[in-house]
Amino acid sequence: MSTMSYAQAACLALQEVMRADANVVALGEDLGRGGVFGQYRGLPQEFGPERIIDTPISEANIMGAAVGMALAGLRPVVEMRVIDFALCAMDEIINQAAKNRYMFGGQGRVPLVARMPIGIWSASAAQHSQSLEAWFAHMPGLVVVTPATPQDNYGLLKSSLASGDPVIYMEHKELWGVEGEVTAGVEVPLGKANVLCEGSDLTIVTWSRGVGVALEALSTKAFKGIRPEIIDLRTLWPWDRDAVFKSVAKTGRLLVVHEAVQVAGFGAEVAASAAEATGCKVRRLGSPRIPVGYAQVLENEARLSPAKIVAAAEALLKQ
Amino acid sequence: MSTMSYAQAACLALQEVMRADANVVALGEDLGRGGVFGQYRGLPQEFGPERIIDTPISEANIMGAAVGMALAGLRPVVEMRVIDFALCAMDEIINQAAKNRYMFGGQGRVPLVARMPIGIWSASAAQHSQSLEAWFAHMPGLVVVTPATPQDNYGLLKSSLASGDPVIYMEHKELWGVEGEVTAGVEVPLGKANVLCEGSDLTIVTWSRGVGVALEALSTKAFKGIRPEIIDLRTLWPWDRDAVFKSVAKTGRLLVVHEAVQVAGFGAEVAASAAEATGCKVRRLGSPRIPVGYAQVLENEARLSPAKIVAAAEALLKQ
Amino acid sequence: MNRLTELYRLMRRIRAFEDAAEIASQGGVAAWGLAAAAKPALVRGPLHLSTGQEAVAAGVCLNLVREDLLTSTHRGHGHTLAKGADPTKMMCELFGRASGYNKGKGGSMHIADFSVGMLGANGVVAAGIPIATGAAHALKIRKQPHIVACFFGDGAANRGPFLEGLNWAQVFKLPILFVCEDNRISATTPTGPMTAGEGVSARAQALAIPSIKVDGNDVEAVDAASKQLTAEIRAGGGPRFLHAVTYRFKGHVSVDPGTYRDPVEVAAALKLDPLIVARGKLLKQGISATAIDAIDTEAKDEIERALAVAEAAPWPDVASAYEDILDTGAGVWQ
Amino acid sequence: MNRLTELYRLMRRIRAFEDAAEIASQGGVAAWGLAAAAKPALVRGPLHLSTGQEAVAAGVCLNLVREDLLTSTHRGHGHTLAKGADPTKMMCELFGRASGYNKGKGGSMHIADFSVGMLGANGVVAAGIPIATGAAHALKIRKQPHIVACFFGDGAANRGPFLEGLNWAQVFKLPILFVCEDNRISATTPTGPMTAGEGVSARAQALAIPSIKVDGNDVEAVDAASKQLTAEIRAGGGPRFLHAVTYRFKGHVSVDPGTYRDPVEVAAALKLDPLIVARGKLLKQGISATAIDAIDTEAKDEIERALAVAEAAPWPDVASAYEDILDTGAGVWQ
Ligand SMILES: Cc1ncc(C[n+]2csc(CCOP(=O)(O)OP(=O)(O)O)c2C)c(N)n1
Ligand SMILES: Cc1ncc(C[n+]2csc(CCOP(=O)(O)OP(=O)(O)O)c2C)c(N)n1
Ligand SMILES: [Mg+2]
Ligand SMILES: [Mg+2]
Repeated sequence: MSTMSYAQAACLALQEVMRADANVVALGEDLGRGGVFGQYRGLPQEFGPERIIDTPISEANIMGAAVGMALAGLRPVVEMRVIDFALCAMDEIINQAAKNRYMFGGQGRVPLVARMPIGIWSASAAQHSQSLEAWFAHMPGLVVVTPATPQDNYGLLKSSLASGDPVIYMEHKELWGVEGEVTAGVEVPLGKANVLCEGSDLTIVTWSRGVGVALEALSTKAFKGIRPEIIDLRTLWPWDRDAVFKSVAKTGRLLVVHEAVQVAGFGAEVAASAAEATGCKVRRLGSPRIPVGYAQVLENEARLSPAKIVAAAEALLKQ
Repeated sequence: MSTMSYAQAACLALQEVMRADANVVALGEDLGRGGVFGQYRGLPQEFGPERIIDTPISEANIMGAAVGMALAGLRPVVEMRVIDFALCAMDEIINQAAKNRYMFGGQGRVPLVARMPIGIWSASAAQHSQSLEAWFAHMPGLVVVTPATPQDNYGLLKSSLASGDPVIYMEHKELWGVEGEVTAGVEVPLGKANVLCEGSDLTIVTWSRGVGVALEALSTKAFKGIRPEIIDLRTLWPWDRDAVFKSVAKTGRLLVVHEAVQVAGFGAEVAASAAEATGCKVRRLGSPRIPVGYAQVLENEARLSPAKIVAAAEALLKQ
Repeated sequence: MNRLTELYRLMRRIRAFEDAAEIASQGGVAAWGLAAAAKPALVRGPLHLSTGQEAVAAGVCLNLVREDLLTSTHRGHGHTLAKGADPTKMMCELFGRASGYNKGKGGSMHIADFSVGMLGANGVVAAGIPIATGAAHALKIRKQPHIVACFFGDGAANRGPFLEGLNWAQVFKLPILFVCEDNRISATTPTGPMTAGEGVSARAQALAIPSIKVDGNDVEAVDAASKQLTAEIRAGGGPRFLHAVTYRFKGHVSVDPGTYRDPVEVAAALKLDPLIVARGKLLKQGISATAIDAIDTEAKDEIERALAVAEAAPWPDVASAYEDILDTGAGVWQ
Repeated sequence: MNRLTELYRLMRRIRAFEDAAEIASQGGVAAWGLAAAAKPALVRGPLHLSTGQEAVAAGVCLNLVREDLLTSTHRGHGHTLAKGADPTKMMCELFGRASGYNKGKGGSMHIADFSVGMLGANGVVAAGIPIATGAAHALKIRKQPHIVACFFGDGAANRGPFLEGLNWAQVFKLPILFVCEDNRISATTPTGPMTAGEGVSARAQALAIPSIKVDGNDVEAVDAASKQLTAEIRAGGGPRFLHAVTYRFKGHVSVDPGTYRDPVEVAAALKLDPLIVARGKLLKQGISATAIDAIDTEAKDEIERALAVAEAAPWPDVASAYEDILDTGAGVWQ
């Protein structure tokens, strides 16, 4: 066990897998210098330009090539830099990667991991701050992963690299520098949530950056008398319905929290599923349906905060 | 009032607007021959190649050019042929069209209508059958329209062309040939649902192709003793929360029906919103999370049917 | 069998396949102003026929070996057959049967036989280009001595992935043959006026990819150029480009009457049918008309048998709709 | 004022703006291995400086009139200023203030002044190309006698929209000047090895778009080429292409130390500073050093005033976060 950052944890996972399997390669812009967030640091030195591949600025071809690589026996890790640029590669992700196995009747498999960092970070405004996990959860053929801690970024990346199907792997840009204990060798299975604290008044389901904000509310005692059970979903597809339903069976109330826009966000799926399955009371907290603004005061409107979570929890208790 | 098809109704709306406003143009592949679904028939003859513009196969540039045209004073209608190809233009739709007004602080406006037909049709399989309305509903800056009848296709297209903001206009491919009465001059406002039949046992909210299927269940008396209130949402953003909440206040139960994949579909938004606001019982009926298969038996698994709607309604009543 | 006979036989088999599929599709797709037939057609989905373009598929693919890879377009039957696929399993797929290559999940637009390196037709114009590029990149990284053939239409050359893929292939010096099957039309739109400059070859050359332009209806010309280009690629020369000019005899899809085309142009093109051209050459080489007719009959018979098998073949199970999708989380809930 | 003096003054104003913005941004973005400063920087967001590239913005834009349109890149301050924007409103935007061009909603990456035809910087590489093409298409359809200048970097020429936009512009013979600001690097990656063939000019020429390549650090050369090309465009000649080779003095963003670059290369490039080059020419023309220094001082003073105004300017209201978004459905709920 050692202390490392969320970015370093990803490097470690990838390094281990690349050492074990010569068919694992990574491709994307600026990878040769370790990636702009340091999330490939050290790997170019160890594995060289044939396996940590610097590419032309051409997201469509990066993603499409990864599909071809996967079909021809490699296990590519695709770097999209930020999810906003993955919008330049949507045909390749959706029509080509996600549907390949099904549409060709199982003749081929596309075992790729597409990393596309999400979230608000450093006043990057409308075109560099999006969180689009709901889109991919909606899409047949894709696994959707949203790690919240260094340990999970290590463990979920390893599980994703072992998936035989395309994984949309969404790191949160504000988490790169977050440090934590990481035990090498501990994989985190896809589809298993993490119950972070037990409680009786309501269940808070969140993921990615939302986890830290919810825990901050808890540790600063902002919830006052309220005792929430907090669950980190970790993967959005498959998502751990059992864990969530078990918790709401106890608390009777579900609050889903995410940084993504609330309207048609993945919180709607979790809330609707829980309401259908258990009849519990539900509430969501997500960003208003506005682009992320540049000035701090505007950006904050689209950001989660402990205060917003507590207010939503209080409202749910009165609902 | 006259009888015409859903495709002809769109032609009529566009013709009227193009006659009234020289700044309205349409652009896309094969438009010069009236569009592959006949949805521009007659217009090339009347307005010529400068206003009904045949373009190279280049969806990204078609959509991006429309943004530039809109900024420079035109009101473009963009044809994407099927929504699946709009995936080749996602950066242009999301990062450029949707965010422009906000991100530039209101300096510019992007009054374009992007037509991107959705839905299962004629054994077109995984890459030509998608319904992605939930994606656009999730995206700040976009209006989302899903007409279900010839009259609505006429009236909603006219309202969309009058919108000062980008509209994602999703016709359903299986509706092109459907005939109905159309009264010219009757515009259908954005954001107003259509209550198609009154009922007391449950509220069925649907849109696009789902409307005809629900009405078929009704007219064939498949619901037996159940009396549903059926609502066509017509536009998904803004959507008519008042109409839906008013109805569920009466029925206490909400079934949302759509052809799109159920997981993280727009049904989740409607169901979650209703559960939050009214505490009613909710249920969703959408496609399983699989790509649309080619063979009839496979395709049918992803299709709505009256029987599926009735079964879901019965399940909701027992829920 | 001499080379031209072999090329001719392959073209004839493709033609027989396309003709049979065309008939089986009548009344299928309800588009182009036509209603669907009352009785469902045997081929229900959109069918893009390569009738008239057989020389490109045959001339290129006889220069490939089984381990070479291939990506195709929406108009992919010819490439699939030429790469070595079984027409019976192809026809089963077009008929939506469980015994088709894709178990009835894909149909014509997604015809594929991964076992012979045919990585799929594609419903999205130009989408095969990045995939082919990546496959070639994998061959290079994995040090496999094979190449990729990447087919696309003239219309595809105006889409972004054309630039991105060709640039990439040249930057990484990949073993890939780009083949532009230039039938001079994109659905209902003549491609010329939509295409700036001297066309596809000039674009390839601007990326320093050597290119040859050939009469795509002359199968010997296609064969000769492919022979040269594939040899250069196999020798480590990096990507090459083949621009083959041909003509689409049918509408964009099988139910499209193609009325937007000038009948004079069509009539002239039909005279340059690659099968007529090749037959003339065979006769000149001293091959007898009877021998050629025998090839024709054999090809038709093969496809007749395929049709019969396909028509009798079983439909997919409903359960199979939920197979060939994610393992992770599968069986838990859909 | 003679032409070169005018060009020099504009370059100097851009340089002064960039230098001031750079200082104001220190400790802003936490990236490139650096932590964010304890005290928030005045410019919080990513700042892509055009320091060293001023000759391209100046040389092109002095050939434009106010009604001409312009699209820019992530590195857009120079273009914006050169198109006639007010540096105070620009600085206010970088500082995230309500009085900025975008009311604090966009920041540096979305700097724009629509009132002078500057339709925006863009956070997505190459995304301005289709927008510029469409704007030019609108000018043509609306029979307006103006043109569009479309700026992009060398890295952008490998993205699909480059092909799609240039092809489109030539197909429709649109009034547009494409300007490739070739600083030979794409973020941390040298562009050369990622670019096949002879580069951007060859690509433009393959699309039959006439192209001129110039020393992008020689503002007179840029001006002369732009003069010629814009005249041809205004005369109805269709699109033209300018390839201007220059150098990025700073890191990719203001907080990037750029350690991945060879210091020898950087040192050599700094000697070719377009301001030094132009100053030398001015002196040769007989303009006095004092006169030139006065221009420099004036430029710095202007930007000092802009900084002071920006620092004192009010923040946006929270309410404004919900403005400049859909009218339809607005006021109903978010
Ligand atoms: C990205 C995309 N845009 C549009 C279409 C619709 N479409 C199918 S085939 C076709 C024409 C393609 O022309 P070309 O590449 O020359 O191929 P051909 O049909 O002539 O073989 C079009 C526009 C598509 N499938 N994909
Ligand atoms: C589509 C896309 N991919 C990647 C990025 C990240 N990015 C920002 S600037 C840049 C380099 C661009 O190089 P170039 O076009 O030469 O412009 P320069 O920065 O040199 O001015 C990259 C890769 C982006 N903004 N958009
Ligand atoms: Mg063609
Ligand atoms: Mg550059």
